[in-house]
Amino acid sequence: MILLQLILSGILIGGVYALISLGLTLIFGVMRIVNFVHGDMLMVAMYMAYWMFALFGIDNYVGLLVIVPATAALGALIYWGVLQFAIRRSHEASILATIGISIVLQNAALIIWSADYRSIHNELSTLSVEYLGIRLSAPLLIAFSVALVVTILLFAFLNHTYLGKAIRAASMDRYAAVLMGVNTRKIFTVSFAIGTALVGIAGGLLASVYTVYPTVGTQFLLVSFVVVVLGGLGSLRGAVIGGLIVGVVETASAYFIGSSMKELVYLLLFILILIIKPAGLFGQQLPGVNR
Amino acid sequence: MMEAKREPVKLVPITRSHMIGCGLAFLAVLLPFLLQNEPYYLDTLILALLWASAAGAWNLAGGYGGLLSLGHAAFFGIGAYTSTLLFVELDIPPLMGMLVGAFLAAIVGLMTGLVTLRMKGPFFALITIAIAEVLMIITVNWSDLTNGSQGVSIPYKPGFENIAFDSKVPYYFFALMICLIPVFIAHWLERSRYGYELMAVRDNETAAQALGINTVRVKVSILVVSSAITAVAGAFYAQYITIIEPYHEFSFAVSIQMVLITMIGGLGTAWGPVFGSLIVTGLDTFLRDVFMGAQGGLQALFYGLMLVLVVLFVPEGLIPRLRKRISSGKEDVTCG
Amino acid sequence: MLKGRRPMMLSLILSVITLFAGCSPEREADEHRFKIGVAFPVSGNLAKIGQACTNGVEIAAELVNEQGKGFEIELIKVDVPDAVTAVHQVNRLILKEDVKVVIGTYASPISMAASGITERNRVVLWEVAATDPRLTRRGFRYVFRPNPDASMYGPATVRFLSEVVVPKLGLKNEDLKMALIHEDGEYGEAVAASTKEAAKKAGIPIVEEIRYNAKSTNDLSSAILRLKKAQADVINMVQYDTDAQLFWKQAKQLGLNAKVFIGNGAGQSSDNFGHVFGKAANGVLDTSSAISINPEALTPEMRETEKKFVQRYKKKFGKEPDLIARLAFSSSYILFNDVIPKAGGDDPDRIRQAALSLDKPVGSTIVGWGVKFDERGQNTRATMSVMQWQNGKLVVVYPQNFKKREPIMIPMHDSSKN
Amino acid sequence: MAELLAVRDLTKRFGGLTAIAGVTFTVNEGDILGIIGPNGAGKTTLFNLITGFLRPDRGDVIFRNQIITGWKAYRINRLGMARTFQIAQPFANLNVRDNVAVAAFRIAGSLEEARDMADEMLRFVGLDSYWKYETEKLPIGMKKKLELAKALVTRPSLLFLDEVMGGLSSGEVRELMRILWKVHESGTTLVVIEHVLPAIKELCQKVIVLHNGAMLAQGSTDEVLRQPEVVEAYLGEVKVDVGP
Repeated sequence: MILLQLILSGILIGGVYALISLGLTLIFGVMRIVNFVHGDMLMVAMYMAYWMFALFGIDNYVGLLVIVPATAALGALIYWGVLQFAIRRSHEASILATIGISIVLQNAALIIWSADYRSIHNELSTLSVEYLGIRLSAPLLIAFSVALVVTILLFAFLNHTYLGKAIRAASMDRYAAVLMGVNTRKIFTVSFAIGTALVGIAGGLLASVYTVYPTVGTQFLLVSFVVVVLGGLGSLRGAVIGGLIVGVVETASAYFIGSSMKELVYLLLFILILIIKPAGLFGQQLPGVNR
Repeated sequence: MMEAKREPVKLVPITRSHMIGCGLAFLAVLLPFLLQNEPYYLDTLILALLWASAAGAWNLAGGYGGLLSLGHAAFFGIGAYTSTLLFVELDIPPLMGMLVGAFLAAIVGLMTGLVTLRMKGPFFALITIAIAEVLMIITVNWSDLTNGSQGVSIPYKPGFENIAFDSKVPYYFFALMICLIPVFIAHWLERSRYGYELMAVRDNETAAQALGINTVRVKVSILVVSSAITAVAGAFYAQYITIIEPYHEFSFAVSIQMVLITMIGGLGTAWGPVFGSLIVTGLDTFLRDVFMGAQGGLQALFYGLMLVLVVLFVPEGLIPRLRKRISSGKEDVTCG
Repeated sequence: MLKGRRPMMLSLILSVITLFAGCSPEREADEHRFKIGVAFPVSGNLAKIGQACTNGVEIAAELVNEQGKGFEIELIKVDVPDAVTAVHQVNRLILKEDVKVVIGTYASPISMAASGITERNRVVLWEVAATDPRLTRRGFRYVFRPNPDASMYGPATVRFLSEVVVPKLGLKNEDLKMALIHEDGEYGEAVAASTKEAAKKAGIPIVEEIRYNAKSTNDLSSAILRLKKAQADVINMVQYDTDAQLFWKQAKQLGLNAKVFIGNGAGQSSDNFGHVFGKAANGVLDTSSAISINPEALTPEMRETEKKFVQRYKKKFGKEPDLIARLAFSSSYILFNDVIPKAGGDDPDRIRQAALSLDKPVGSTIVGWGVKFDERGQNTRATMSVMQWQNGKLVVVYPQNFKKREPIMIPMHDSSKN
Repeated sequence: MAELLAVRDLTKRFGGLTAIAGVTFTVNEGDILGIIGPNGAGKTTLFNLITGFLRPDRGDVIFRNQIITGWKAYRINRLGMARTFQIAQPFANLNVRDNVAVAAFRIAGSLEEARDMADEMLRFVGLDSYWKYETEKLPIGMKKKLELAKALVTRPSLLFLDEVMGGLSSGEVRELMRILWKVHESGTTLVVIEHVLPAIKELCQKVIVLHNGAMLAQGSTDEVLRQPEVVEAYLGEVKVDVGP
């Protein structure tokens, strides 16, 4: 019973991780950026959701209609304004550029919105669904199901639209893609925008679960790195399954070993995977990774 | 920009580096006395040198070895904790503890190197982050040994062997000594077989192997050296700040500090970290003076902006850029 | 040769200039103007609390300055997000701004680092927020803490449990099962330690202890499931804002029940807790320094001051002062209003004498404490109260002389039924 | 003529396809052996197997009567076997001279010595006036020469050249030929992968023809090139590759 409860709770939170990681892995797969801005885009999205709720009483789920395009635009702007130049340099350059932007965003948020903890509270946020003594958080259930839908849509997009195919081509072999006449600059901008939009969705969904504050993103960044590497940098399928695995491992280890040790467990798992199978569970060895 | 990146900065005729060394040495010895009645700025300088040592240590692996570690805080923390715990628990003077810490860090560095051999680019970066995090969690939870998240505060017992002085000047010279270690190693690298092997491995592992270079040995050994020196910096930090806590000593921020400083000064240049640290710490101090009491975060905001701007406009770092400026025209050769 | 030297020299001069650029005029010799350093973390993770503290201190200085005591307090504020910055910035206050008294610092590592510097330079550290017991136990001469330290939480909670809760539930201490859940930071650890010790003395069994990292935890369901399994009567929480909210949300979702939920400052006494949960927060208890106690318990003067403070704070910062702001105000007010006049200046040794000679009865601060420092600089009359969320407000329910309302909802009704 | 290198039944599979199937041959001191064959015949794979960049699934590599099968590349190089790469592999952040100096350091005791050796070698291959260049700026011809210089400066007794002439102008080819002859005269044994058949004809007394990973023929150059199956396997290519 308790085990089932743990697994289900784990899968729920895992779904959240998966949703956050999808964008991260997409961005990596296509342009080989380890994107440290990702967590802060989550933060921005959560703030958007919060303010729409606080000022106009717009429910955070409805708010997604605004958040998604907004975050996408912001993502495109960041890529177009900074990252496209950094990529041309080196791994160091692009990684450090994203770290720099992350620092800027966090402190901008601190200055603009102050360090106050903001949270959306609607009747939903303490609600849960009970079935045979198993209780599941309502907001997380919603987040999970949305994540599911989004993932399906994303795969459909990548597999059945020209743009999607171009993105996949670019992520498999950039140079071949160029030869095939794919406009990489455009592709990169679009995929970065999609990546941030994905995390934007996550932010909108989580705004009613977590408290919003300038550095909230960092608490999700590390775990989403773990998820992405576990699943294989650049592998979307990997991100989903990796997310669920990490979610379950986390809840289980928190229950059986101790809450303050749970990070230890999944970090060791992470290191182990990197040592044994650097390509991750589903990742193919990426040419771009080996400089 | 592009040719800037490829400018052969690794090539400094010895005479030049000597001159630079002399000039710096002269100024370095003079400064504390210039700042005698400005102890606050002396304090700033000490911090600058402290970060310069850590960054310099990172630069050996990151700049010369091309190992982009984002988890050097791990070694920093090991240094800080080892010397401190030995001092507080067993009353072993930090000067000794420093060496023990360096040794431990070297071992951890060795293990890290051995497991990350085949990892490149982002994978190496990510695993180093994870290693630092793991050490942090262990330190927090192993409270019998480390006093957990409450951290360890160091009793103030002046004395050379305790690296604790009542005046700032000795601290300054101590920090100076430490930050010169990586500088000298870097100079040696730029002239020695091992250094050339290292740079070759950084630039092209396959080609290096084809020339009979044992790439594994080369990479692991530089990581070991780098870790050890980082630990020394960490130990000095502990003695100067007199309180250590896992959530800061092993933090990502500390790792980034080292990378940022090196990037700004010049990746893979002997003096880059020192120079970069003077700029970063100096600017940080300056900004804190300007924004004193103003909304928190402004100065951190600038810090981040600086990082972005450097990556965009001075990717090779300031020292190579300046060098290029000075000697442009002469060294500028383009294919006919 | 020159080729290489010039850039280095250039750069060095450049950086030295950057170093000196921050030079500001020396302290003007004005006998009736006292520079007081204010060092709180106003950026980074602790920014919210640090800002609240700074606000409290500001109001205190304003009020005192307006009383025209013949001297003026000038606050010099610095941001100390972590220990290393703390050392640097406290050095700046002492060495550059030449202050003799520093008010700070909230977080333990910061206060420990700062106190090291102040002590060495014979400067007073007036600690108005940090609760780390070690701070006043290192034999420092110039460290004073008007606030209670972490070791006072446990006894207060346990006293309340055995005096109020046990009789209400008609149990004996031995049957009152208590479970602990606390963040694994220095605050959580210290408070938990004192609670365990006090509980042991009182014979209250601890049936479960759960530690978690407040910074990186984004799911507490496992912890809550363990608590459910433990079936404790009392669940004792030591949490910061964000994790306290996450915990309470998930506790409701997973239907965690206990007869008593009691927190220890921070999370449960934060205004957010009430804002966010409204009705759902009702009944939650919180051991802490009193946020607003029964006016009857205060001296008339303090009643006045409290009103002024709250008005001024609302006017200036557009929101109710939360607990931490009140504490910062109260404690710095003691310094400005009582100690400095008594010492006739900001000379550290005179301040020390004045502080030690202070002897104010309970009720002579807006949070209800008295003031009597022991040799170590710890205020021995800093008392803890137990408060409870009652329809959206946090009111004092214990001890007798402070309480505004009677404690309600003991035992708390089953949360799964709302 | 003493036997320098012997390859016995060397075999390598990549998943399904067999890249090298039981290749056997020997190289004597002073030989210039040519290895030819259409694209994808497995020439470069063969080099990688011999020089330690790939582990064979079966068979042996014997150098100076010592079995070195599966040795790491750098150890094999230290035995006196150097190689160049089909796609030049310069050290991007080092200039031309230091690229060679890295290799020279295998022998040299000090930086000065290494740089002198490098300068000498650059003079030998005719890059001396470009020593300060950044490698990326070099045109393909010079990149190939740099590859050669790096390999040569380690003073190998056996040198593997992987299409050093590919993509060069006829003038450059002729110049490179001269250099290679000099190398050979100085007592270095050469194994050459080449598409430029005229060059092969001129350089090599013996050739091996690879086809789909298997040895199609081996023997003296003229005979082998006259064999019908070789011509057939090679047809098309011959036309394509006969330089102007």
